[in-house]
Amino acid sequence: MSAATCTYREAMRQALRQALADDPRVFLMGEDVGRYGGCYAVSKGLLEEFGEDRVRDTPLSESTFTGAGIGAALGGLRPIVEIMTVNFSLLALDQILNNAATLRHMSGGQVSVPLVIRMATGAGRQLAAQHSHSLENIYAHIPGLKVIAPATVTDARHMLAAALADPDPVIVFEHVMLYNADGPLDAVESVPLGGAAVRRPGRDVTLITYGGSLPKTLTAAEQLAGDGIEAEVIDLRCLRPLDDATIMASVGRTRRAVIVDEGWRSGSLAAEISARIVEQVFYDLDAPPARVCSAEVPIPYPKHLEDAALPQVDGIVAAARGVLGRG
Amino acid sequence: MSAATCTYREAMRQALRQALADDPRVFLMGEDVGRYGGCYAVSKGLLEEFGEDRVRDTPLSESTFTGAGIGAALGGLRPIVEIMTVNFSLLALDQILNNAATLRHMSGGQVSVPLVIRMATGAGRQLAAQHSHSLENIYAHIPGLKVIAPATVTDARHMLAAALADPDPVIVFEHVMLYNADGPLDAVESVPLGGAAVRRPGRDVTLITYGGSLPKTLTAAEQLAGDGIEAEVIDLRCLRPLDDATIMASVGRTRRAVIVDEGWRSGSLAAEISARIVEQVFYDLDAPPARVCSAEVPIPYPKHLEDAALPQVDGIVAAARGVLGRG
Amino acid sequence: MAPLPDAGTAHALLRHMLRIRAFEDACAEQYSATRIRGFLHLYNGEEAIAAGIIPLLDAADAIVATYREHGHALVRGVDMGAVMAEMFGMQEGCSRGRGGSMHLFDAATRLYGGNAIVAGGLPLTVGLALADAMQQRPQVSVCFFGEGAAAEGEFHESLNLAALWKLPALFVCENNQYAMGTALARSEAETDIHLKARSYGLASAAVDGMDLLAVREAAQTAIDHVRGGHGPYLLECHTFRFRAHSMFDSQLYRDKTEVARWRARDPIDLFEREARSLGLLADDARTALQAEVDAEVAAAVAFAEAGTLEPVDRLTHDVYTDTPA
Amino acid sequence: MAPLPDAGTAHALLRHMLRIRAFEDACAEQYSATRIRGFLHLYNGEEAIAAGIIPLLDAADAIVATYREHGHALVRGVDMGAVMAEMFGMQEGCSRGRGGSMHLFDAATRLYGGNAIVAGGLPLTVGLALADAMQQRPQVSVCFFGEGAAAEGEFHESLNLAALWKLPALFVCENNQYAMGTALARSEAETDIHLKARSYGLASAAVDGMDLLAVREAAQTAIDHVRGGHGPYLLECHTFRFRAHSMFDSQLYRDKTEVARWRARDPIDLFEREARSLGLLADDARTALQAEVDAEVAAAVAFAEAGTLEPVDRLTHDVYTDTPA
Ligand SMILES: Cc1ncc(C[n+]2csc(CCOP(=O)(O)OP(=O)(O)O)c2C)c(N)n1
Ligand SMILES: Cc1ncc(C[n+]2csc(CCOP(=O)(O)OP(=O)(O)O)c2C)c(N)n1
Ligand SMILES: [Mg+2]
Ligand SMILES: [Mg+2]
Repeated sequence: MSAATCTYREAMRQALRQALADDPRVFLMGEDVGRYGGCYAVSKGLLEEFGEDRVRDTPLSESTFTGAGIGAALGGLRPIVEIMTVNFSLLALDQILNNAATLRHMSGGQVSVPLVIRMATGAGRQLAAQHSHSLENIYAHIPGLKVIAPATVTDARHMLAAALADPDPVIVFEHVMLYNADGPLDAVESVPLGGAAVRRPGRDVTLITYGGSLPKTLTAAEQLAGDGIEAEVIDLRCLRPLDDATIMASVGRTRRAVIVDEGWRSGSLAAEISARIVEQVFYDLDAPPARVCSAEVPIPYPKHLEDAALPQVDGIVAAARGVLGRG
Repeated sequence: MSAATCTYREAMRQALRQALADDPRVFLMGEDVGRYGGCYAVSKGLLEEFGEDRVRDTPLSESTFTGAGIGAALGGLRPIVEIMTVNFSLLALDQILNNAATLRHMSGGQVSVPLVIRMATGAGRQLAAQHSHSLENIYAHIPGLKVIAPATVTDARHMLAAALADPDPVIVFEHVMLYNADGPLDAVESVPLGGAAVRRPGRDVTLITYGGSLPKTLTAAEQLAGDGIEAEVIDLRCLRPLDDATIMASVGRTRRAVIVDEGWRSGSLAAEISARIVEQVFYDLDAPPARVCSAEVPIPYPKHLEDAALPQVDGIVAAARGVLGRG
Repeated sequence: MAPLPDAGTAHALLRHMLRIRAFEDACAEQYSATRIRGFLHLYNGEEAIAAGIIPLLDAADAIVATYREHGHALVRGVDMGAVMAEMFGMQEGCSRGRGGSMHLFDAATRLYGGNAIVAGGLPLTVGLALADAMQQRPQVSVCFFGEGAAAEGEFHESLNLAALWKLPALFVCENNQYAMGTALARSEAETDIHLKARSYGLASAAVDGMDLLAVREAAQTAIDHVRGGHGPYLLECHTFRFRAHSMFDSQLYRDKTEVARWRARDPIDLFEREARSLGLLADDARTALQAEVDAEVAAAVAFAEAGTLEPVDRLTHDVYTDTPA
Repeated sequence: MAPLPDAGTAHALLRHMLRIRAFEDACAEQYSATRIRGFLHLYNGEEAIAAGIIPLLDAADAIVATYREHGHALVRGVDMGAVMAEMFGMQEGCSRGRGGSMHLFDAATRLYGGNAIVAGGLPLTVGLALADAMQQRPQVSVCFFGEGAAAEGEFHESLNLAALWKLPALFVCENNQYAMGTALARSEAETDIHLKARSYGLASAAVDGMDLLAVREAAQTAIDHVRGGHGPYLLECHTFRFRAHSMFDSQLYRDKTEVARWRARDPIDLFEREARSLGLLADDARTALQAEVDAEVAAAVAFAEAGTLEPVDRLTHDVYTDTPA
């Protein structure tokens, strides 16, 4: 099925371009998405192609341009709001939680908020403690939102369209370490918004992950295979709602699970997945699900400490061996 | 030990009064804490007693007066910032996460932020979807913060002093349904900041909870006792760091756990506790830990729907019976 | 500039104000009777603002208001029974009973809430105006907010963005002098809210919010400006709430003489007097209208009382649009 | 008003600027050599602001800056070696290597960061000023921030709160015309940032930020105002960054002629010329200073190169104050 390869950034840009071309209600708005081409160069060229009306540079006002995205969605448009990174999205969290996620239910179903909010997430570029957060679980905790984390080039290319087609607010997390990653762009027309994907089949242990940790987890699975351990790798793709069926089918079979999540360990999405596994397939488990998460520290600048703070291949391998009693 | 009874509100007010009286560096700042006496009347009378310098009404500017609290702490004071409710605290979350929680580590240990932030939390007063959140897990997820949830009159009376004595930022959650609750004020001089408390001993099942769910959980334990089920009730008191030792000692003994948490279920603190239990005492468990959480909806206004959305005694009893196989 | 209203209009305007006043008083009663719960922010004293502005809007214009929005909903044409039923938590309410007093919605008249996060409605309004502008619709989006909201960062951000993009938004500051217990001078270093518009090159004005005709005139100017494509506008209306912030508070934060001074300028009385002196209103018009309005309120209460509760099994419906109905 | 500096001071001021310039150029080199990583925001072109203001402060005054703060740290007296080591991620760095370029801290000189959330430093400054005021200390807290920050809500909230409480805070807007790729006129409806002070009844001024003596004079006025108990002050300095926003960007968002126009007003050259013409500086002073400064920079790089990495087992230390050392 692989027709070609491209970078994640290029795939995302194609997705944006197509969205803008296909639907006049779609527009992109955020800091430096236009002239500058996006802080991670994702939207480069789109201003020139679609003009200032459709590709809008905003002032530094996260709360207001996000809230304006909500209002524009109420007004019949299909806004794509880019918040440069999840770190700054806290400034807009009130709007996202108290308005975007809430308006429909609170109004008795009278209004919908068809809004897409994209943001970069994660560490690995030595950007230190105010630029390296993985706060996915804060968003995955909020009813009324859908939360996705495309981890492959193909998902980057197609999940945006699925998000735009959804009538409700969708948060899109793009891990900063994926932008430069090259990968196959599968010759598909679309991908669904929800549903996890089994990225590698295996029978001995299930490794569950998403976003920027997928490549590391696949590498870990390779290494484990060298040891005769066949790990199944699940890419969650959608963090809210979670695809329990795919997870439980796998863990029910492998009887062992490791969850890899770049969020801080305490209160992480990994905890939610662990809790669900135990609630749903407890009696099938041969070992408690293990978590590989970030250390509970503000992510430091120097490479050796940043590396030490984040989930790494070694840690994933060790955790998998641990749940297999081969630690 | 019970010397007297008073309301939770009165206990908290006494705690504030003592803090202001004992340490000239302490001051209280927030919306309507002065003239109005606090939106939940907690600080009534303090302005008159301590004056405008020590009890400061702020404009509606959550981000800035919280950030000013951080700066004042850097400058040698011991601010107590009141954010009316956790619902509005999202406007200040950037300051709390990116500054209060981060400055010490990021500066290589050069500065501390001895700041206390109090906020009301929770539902039950029919205040609808923008005033009823329980977002404790968002805060409990953040390294650099300590998070407490006094649930008894005695804890309300004394945990504030412990929080102020701590050199790092402490978030204090006060559940709105507790303010009017009367309870014994134990004749103690102080209580520790950390450490869970066993509020009721029992051998059959451990019920783990905190804050506004404690009274409901104790009532459920009473009902269970009527059925011959002896439930141990743990009040977490401190949500970050969690007191694993107390939890595991209990669950290791009872072999069964139910976690009661008013937060939305997915991504809840209850998930973290479930994950820890499984990680630490998996082989002692006779059943998977169960969670009783809020329904994943913006909390609606009408009483029957609000009640249906929140953890209730019946649901706790049913969950306990469920993990005992007596569902 | 708005011409003086004709007699029919004057009648209608008085009626709007009387409806609000009677409705709010009924709400207070129903709150005491524990049929209304939660917070309840009444609009008594501020009627001339909603009544002065909203009738000047087109049906397709959009409105965003605060938790103190009963009056806006009523003037906008939301059925009084549906509003009262909402406060009773009945599914016949305008938000299906889920929102209560603070969250009145009505998609049909483009009332986008009832927003209870102070200043939270301003960005929404900017977006609604943006949607109109981008779709070349000649609409105005109006945001009502209290003077307390002017201290929030979103006030600053929203006025800047609206001005920068020349959006058709009208920002109406209902300056009732207090944010809960905090007097304006204790929360703003510069208490003339409309002057803050200069920071954004925004057109603005201040008006006596107790004087319905003055509000109406200022609003017409503002709406013409916005609809004419000249960008957003900030209109500050000086007013006063006659009751407590929410249902109960001891009001120790304000002086009885201050309250009395404002009460002496009751917007309903002021307008009635002026309209009569202008010959726009018969001497017994108010009495007749009052009877009419009281009957409407009584019917609204009856409607709410006869309301039904949303079935509990619908609790999770409409969290998402595709939730099975 | 500040008197003209004497010859010694002029010498010191030129030295400050040359140190910054040389340091920043060295950073760029070290970045290309991959010894510095992450974001790197250089201050070339803006030197006259830090050099014009910071030497006027008391040792006990506090400073909060942004991610573009190397110059501020250097002028404040943080050891150049410790700053370079910080950028190398070495534990000999002024933040133990944990912060990097964006998070320079120095408790000894009351430099409270290096804040990389745009506008995030303003509330901190308000609090630092509040602490001084409440403890009756005669200090000034100075916040440096870019003109991009003026659009954020915290700018509005912080100026209001500081003015309302008459706090001893000096807000210095380093208006370098661009926020990343966004020109001021594309982000602010009113581009005179200092005029926004009117919304808070705040004293303010704008000054040519390329003219060190003008900055110094304006800063002295501002500091005197603040230290004199007259409340906060907003000082806008018009300037320009000569390099890209962070280490690399194609700078397509700005015109080469615009860059050239500003470069022609290089603050170092301007000051050198003026000081010489005033007889404050010998003709060969700059050459001599440059050699001195180059040596200092070389030593700083050597110091950083000789630095050591913080042991990995210390990763979790100082998340909390009581973490075992
Ligand atoms: C962000 C936020 N902070 C605090 C509150 C609590 N609160 C509700 S109304 C109010 C006062 C608002 O005053 P103003 O804007 O003047 O409106 P008014 O009530 O006078 O109409 C406050 C502090 C809130 N709802 N939202
Ligand atoms: C809240 C927030 N939003 C966005 C960013 C990303 N960002 C970093 S610097 C910058 C531009 C800031 O411009 P300005 O305030 O003018 O300062 P300058 O870089 O020009 O010195 C942006 C958008 C950020 N760090 N913080
Ligand atoms: Mg008000
Ligand atoms: Mg700039």
